[in-house]
Amino acid sequence: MAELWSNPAVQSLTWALVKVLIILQALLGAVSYLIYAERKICGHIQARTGPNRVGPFGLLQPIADGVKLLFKEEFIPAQANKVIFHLAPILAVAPAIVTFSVIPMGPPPMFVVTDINVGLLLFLAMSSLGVYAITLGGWASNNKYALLGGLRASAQMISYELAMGLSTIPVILYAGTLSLVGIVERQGGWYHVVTLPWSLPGLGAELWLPNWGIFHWYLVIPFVIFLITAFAETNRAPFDLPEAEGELVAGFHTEYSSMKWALFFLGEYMNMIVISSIAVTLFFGGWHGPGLMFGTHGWFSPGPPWMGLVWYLVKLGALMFFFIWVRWTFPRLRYDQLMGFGWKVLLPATIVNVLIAALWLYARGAGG
Amino acid sequence: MTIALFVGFAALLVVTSLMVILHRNPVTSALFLVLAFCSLAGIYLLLHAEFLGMVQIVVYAGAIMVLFLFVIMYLNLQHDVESGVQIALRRGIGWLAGAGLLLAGATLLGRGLALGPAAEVSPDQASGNVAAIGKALYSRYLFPFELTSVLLLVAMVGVIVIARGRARSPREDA
Amino acid sequence: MIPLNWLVALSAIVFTIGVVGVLVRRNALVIFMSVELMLNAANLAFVAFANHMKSLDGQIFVFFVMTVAAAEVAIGLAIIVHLFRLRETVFVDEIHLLKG
Amino acid sequence: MLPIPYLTVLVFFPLVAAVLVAVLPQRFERSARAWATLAAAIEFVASLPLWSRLTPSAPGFQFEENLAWIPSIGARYHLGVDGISALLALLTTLMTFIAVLSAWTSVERRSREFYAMLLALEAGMLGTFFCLDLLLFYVFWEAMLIPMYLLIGVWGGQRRIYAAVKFFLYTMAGSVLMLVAILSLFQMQRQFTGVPSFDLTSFYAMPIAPTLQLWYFLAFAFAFAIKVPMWPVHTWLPDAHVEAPTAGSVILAAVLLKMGSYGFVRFAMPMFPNALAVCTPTIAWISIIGIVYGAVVAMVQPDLKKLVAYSSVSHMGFCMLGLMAMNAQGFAGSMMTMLSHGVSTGALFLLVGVIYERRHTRAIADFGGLWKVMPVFSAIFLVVTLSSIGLPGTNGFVGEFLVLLGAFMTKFSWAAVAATGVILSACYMLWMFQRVVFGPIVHEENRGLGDLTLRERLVFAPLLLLIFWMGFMPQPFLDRMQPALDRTLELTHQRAERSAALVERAPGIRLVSAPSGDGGSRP
Amino acid sequence: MNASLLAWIPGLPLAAVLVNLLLGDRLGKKGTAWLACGAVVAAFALALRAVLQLAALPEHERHLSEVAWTWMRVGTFSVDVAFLLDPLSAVMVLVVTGVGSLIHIYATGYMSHDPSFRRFFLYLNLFMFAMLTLVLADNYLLLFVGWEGVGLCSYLLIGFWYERPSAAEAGKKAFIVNRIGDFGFMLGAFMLVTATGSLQFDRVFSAAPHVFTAAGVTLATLLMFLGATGKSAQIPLFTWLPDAMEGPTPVSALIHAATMVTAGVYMLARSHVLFELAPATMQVVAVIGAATALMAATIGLAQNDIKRVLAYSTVSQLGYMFMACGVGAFGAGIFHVMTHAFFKALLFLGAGSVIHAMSDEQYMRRMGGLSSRLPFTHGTMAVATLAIAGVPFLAGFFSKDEILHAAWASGHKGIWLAGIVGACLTAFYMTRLYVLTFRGPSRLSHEAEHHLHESPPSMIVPLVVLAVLSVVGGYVGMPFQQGGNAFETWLHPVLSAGGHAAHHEVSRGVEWLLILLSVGVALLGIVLSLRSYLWNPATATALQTRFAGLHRLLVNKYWVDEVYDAVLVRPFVGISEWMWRFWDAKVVDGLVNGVGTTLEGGSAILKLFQNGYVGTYALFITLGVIALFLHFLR
Repeated sequence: MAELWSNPAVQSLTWALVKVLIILQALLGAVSYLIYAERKICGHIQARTGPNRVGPFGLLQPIADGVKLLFKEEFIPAQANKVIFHLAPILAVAPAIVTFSVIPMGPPPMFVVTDINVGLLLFLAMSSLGVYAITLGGWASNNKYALLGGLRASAQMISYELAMGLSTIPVILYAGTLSLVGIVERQGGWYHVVTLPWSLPGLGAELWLPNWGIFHWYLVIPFVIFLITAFAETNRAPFDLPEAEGELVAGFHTEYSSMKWALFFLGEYMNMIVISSIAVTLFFGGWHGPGLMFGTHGWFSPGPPWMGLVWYLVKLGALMFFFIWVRWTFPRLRYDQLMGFGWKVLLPATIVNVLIAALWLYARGAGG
Repeated sequence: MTIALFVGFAALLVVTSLMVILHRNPVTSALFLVLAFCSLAGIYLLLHAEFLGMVQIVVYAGAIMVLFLFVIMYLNLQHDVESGVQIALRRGIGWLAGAGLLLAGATLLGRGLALGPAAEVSPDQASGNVAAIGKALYSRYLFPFELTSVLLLVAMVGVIVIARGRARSPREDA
Repeated sequence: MIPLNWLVALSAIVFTIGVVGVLVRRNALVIFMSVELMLNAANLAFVAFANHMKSLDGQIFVFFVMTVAAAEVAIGLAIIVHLFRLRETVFVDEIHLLKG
Repeated sequence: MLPIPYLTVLVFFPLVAAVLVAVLPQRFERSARAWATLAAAIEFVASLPLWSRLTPSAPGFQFEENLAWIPSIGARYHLGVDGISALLALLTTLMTFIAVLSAWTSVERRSREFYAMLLALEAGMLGTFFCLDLLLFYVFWEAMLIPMYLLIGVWGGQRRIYAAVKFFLYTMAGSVLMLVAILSLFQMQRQFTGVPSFDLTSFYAMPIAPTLQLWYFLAFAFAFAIKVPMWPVHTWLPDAHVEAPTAGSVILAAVLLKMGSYGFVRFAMPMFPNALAVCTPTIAWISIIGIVYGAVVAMVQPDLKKLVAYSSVSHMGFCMLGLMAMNAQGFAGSMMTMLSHGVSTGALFLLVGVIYERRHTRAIADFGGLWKVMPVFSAIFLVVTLSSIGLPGTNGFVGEFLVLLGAFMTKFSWAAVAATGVILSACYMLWMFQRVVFGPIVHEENRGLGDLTLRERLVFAPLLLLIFWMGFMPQPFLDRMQPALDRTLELTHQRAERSAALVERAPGIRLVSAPSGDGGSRP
Repeated sequence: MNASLLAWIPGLPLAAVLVNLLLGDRLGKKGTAWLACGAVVAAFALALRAVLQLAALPEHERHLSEVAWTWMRVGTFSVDVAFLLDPLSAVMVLVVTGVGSLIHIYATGYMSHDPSFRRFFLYLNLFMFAMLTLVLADNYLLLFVGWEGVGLCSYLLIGFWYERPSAAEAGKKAFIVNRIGDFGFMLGAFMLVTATGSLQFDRVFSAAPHVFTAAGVTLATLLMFLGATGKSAQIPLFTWLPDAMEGPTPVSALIHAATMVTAGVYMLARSHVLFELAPATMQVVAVIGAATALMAATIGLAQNDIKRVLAYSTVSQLGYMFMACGVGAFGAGIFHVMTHAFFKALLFLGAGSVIHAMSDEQYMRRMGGLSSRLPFTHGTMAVATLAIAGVPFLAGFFSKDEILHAAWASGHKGIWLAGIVGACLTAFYMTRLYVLTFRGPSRLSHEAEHHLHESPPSMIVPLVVLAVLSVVGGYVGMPFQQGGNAFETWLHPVLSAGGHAAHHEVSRGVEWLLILLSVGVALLGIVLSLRSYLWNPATATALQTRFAGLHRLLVNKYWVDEVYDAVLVRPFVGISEWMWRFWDAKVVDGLVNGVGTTLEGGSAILKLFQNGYVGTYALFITLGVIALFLHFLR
């Protein structure tokens, strides 16, 4: 047993296992409470209060839902392809969890499960696998609405996946590496924005901003596009055509019940968390705290390592709120508008943006 | 450690490939193919071709197989019926040919390719794979790269023309 | 490190499975998938040798193969769909007349 | 010697005339035949210097023209004429003139193209006789086929397509073999002398190992045998003749058949003497079989033209036997047979054409008792039949006698069996003559037949004159052909020794330092 | 004394032919007649002048030769158109031109009312030209030209009345049989050329003894003899002569009695040097001559057509001539040729005038008792019959006796015996002919009776002249003159050149005995014939019934024709039919067309592989790959 432990490979393996378990539990908990949060916020947006019966302020609602779903009756449609019918929900959840393995929640080595140099690509790969869940789910449930919903969803996700991939390129250009940890480290520190003509007394004319992605002018549009595609990828808000209640009943998971349906739901929210954490990593400087610097001094405190995690969670929460907020404010897009917007507007925009970013960086690189 | 992984992935690959051609239902074969691609991506990673691994999943598993599934579902293909003597004959011959091919390949392999052990790869290469590919792609292989873009364009145009079919092909409304 | 012979053997096996798939199956789509299998077997061999020779050319070539494969699948599927529209069937041995 | 490039003019004038006749506008359709006859007449007159200005005894070839044609492979536009080819060329021009003259009434539709084809055919034939460059020879050899094919194919009888295709493919098959031989010879020649050339004289100079010669000889011999036609490969001739229009079959019989034997004399025999020595008995016996077989089969032919066709096979058998006798008499006899067969068989076909024009049938049974109705025709028919039988005093006899004499000198048995051909020819010709001309008039249609018109008599006059001239005074012809034939014979023997000498010197070794300069040769 | 006129002897008839051809009908009957006869008579005059010139020359260099132009000169071999007049050819020329002109004159009368009068004389003149060339030729090739020319003319003249299919058939038969003979002659000539290098008579004869091997000369002479049998209608190739009677009678007289048929004998006599070198051939000639004589004579007994009888008698007499040559007495042979020409021509012309009178009736059974109605014909015919029978003091007797004497002298007893028997038979059937036509009851049909009239003078004069000649002709060769008979001495320089046959002298007594014997036999024949046909006709029918089988055999001419037809002609036609239908059409053509069909078949099979199944194509690709692997494995 002793020499077993001395082997570094085994050590890193066990340490990775521990981290995975932690993340898994954290995620399950976060998702259930995210659902709860969504229902609460949606309620307040619609001037009503969300669930507050179960436990104080309804905090125990998610647990109640979970237990309810556990005991609901399993129902498999006739002539449906049983294997695929069961496979679909699993495929919804699996890719999301895998992406978490590369997301840096805090300064390495503590808060990063693993750091591979193609982290971003892994994310893109896993997001593309997400399509299967919906497609298969729709098809396997042998139901016309489900099939149509599945096909629509897969078409939508494929189209927007393209735009999402391209919108991350300016960040890569800026960061110079595909590894997420590298990108976040690149976003540390400050960068001189502009020297104002008039200097504030005692602060000097220099305006310094934190090095986050969002603050670079050429990364703003990619962030917006990334955000839009994020909505599309997770089938939320304006793009939630697949399970549009009105037309297609519950979309691809009409036939699903109890635990399988729950898995779908879990998958959806987990995707939401993943995509927003990627957004945070790429554009909001990951575990770097904010800080303002003006003139020669500013408030910036690196703080201890776990502070990075706090900053990460705060930014994540903000984005989550934004997701939920958008969901209950924007109307659903028609399918042709959806596809048209994806191909005719987003795609060209991202390409142009990549061009601008590349030119600017080249000029600055050559200049600087 | 990597050997074990490799054997695992290889076994997975072979089994899934076999299942692809053996299974009657096209959808199941498609899914097995996806699994095969993923195991292949894994092997790429083991061979330090991370970029390819990821691209493999994005392109093959993510895009191509979705197309396949899309078409299978669109055409609503049911269980393949493979009956009749003529078909059995052809299957038999097919398997025989395959065996022959394998046999020939094996003997060739056994006799010919003693290329010696793979060269020890330098650790620093880990981060550079994607960068190196990028650099090579845009320097030495720029022309082929542009060519592939033209190819894809042509393919797109082709697909659109074919898919749209003739303006009022009689069977359009069927 | 993974010995080259194994890799090439694996590639050969997968390739053969692809070939058998093409020969044996009647469904055009499955044949198409087998072709993909064959292509990937080739890619595997490429990567194996690229790794062995410590040069990137193999990998880049796999990249090109993938693009070609993608184009091919696109067109292939379009044709199959069109064919299905004309002949109501996807079985290859029922599509052997030039008429129609 | 002449100021202008005489031979080229001779060859290409009919070609030009052919084109002009062909493009005559529609309203000149009627007068096309007049123009064509004029052209043929001019051509004949133009070819007369071949007779008068030719100095037979001069060695080598006369009226020579030698221009670079395809320099890269050394193919030269090399024309020349000697005793043999001059006489044959004269025969060609004369027979074409007569054929054109005879075809005035027989051709109704597309007559302009018909005459154009005849003239083009003449150009092809003259070209073949004159050229001394193997490639050029092959070109003309093939060019000759096309007009003949069209003549048979377009203006022929019922089964003309079959006959035309058969004729074309048969000859083509043979000549393709020859082409292969020519090319490999060219290759050997280039290695041997280093200078690429298709020139005949250079091939004459190059010794070839006897074993190799055999293959070349067989290739050439096969091509020419088809053309002669020799016994086993003759079946195209009856079909071609039966289906060809009169003028076409006249030229086919009069000249095209001579191509084969001319080919033997000019190319096959001198170039591969050792192989020739080996094959002489076989070819001799084949030609003898040809003689007897041709006569025997001709005996029972119901169709006049087929009968004459088979008689051609028999006569050409004589011709080849003469060549195989390998002595002065044999060669002279063969050459005389070629000329006399050209004249007499040409006349025979014209005669058959005359009655075919009147009765539109070629079956012998449909005729009988023509003497009463067409005395002049019958008289001419009699004379031509006698010439064809080889009655002494007519041209047939001189050739046959010399051939048999030559054959006899070489081998008694050859002449003995071949001589039976003399009897057989008498049998079938006279039996045919009797059924056609003698006897009472059985069919009413024959009663009203008109005798020969002036034009038709004009056609036959020169032929009859030639028949008797060659019969009684053959010496002018013999004088002209003699030296050339002797030279060929002597060349054959001389080359035989030189090539044979190669064998002793272990053919494989390439003698770089050979003093005599002729060097070794490729094994 | 220019000898250039020799060429004009054959030249004159040729000129006549050309003039006749060119002027054509404008001449009219009279004109053509005068032209034709004039030419021949002029030729006779020229010949006579030349012969006189020849006689004037001393004995040993008695020959006039003249070269017209070189005919063929190829390598060493050369032959030219040259004419030679020596005692032998002198005799022949005189006979040919003499008898020829008489027959021409006769023919003008005989053919006077024939529509194609002009064409007849055209052929006749052409024949004269050919015969004269043959006789005056100075080498074998020119002789051969004449030889075939004569054959041609006989073909034309026999088939003169071409409307009659039998005439045309007879013409063709004559020509082909002659051609077979010529085939032999040609091969013989070739042997001469190969051996002696030339065909010129004197050069051949001088070179022959030391160049030829025994077998070679025998074969050569045998072949030439084959030619002679063809031309002179001997045993194997005689069948054409009886059928040749289809032609007009003057033709029969001229060609089939006087001139053409004797060409064979002349050729033998001319090349006696060669024949003497080959005793075996001499033996064959003698035997065949005797056999033909006997066989023809026997057939002659039973014939009822007047011209057929004469034809067979000619064949028989020719047999005698060959018998003479066979035993080495070429002189006697030629002498018999001359005498036979006279009386046989006379007989034919007589028969001709009988037929003319009886308006073309040739069947003896329907004649009889004409002696009073046709006095001149009867008279001359009687003389000729006696002459041919061998009655003493007439031409026939001398020449036949000469032959018998020579036969006996040369030790061929068997041959002599055949000769004697033949003589008796000849006498018998000639008298039978004479009796049946002139003597006995008149069996004429009524309208024949009505038209009976004596021939015009133009026919009678030649008859009379010939009668005189057939009486006087004999004395030229009368035996027991001081230097041997005149005829022998005249021919001596030519015939003595070669080694003489074993000719042992016969005592004068034996000679007289032989003469008496032959006369006796002749008289016996005449008496027997008179008895059975004139005095006691019943015996003829009795004889026929008793020897019915023999009679039928003779009437049918030993079925020789039928045998030839069955053995040679029909199988030959059968073979050629088979060769054409089966061999040419099926085998050779089959092969050629076969190539086409096999290609078609092959392509049909290959077509199966292109069946549209994508699966099969994939399979082939895989098999291809496997093959590639296997290739690399080795």
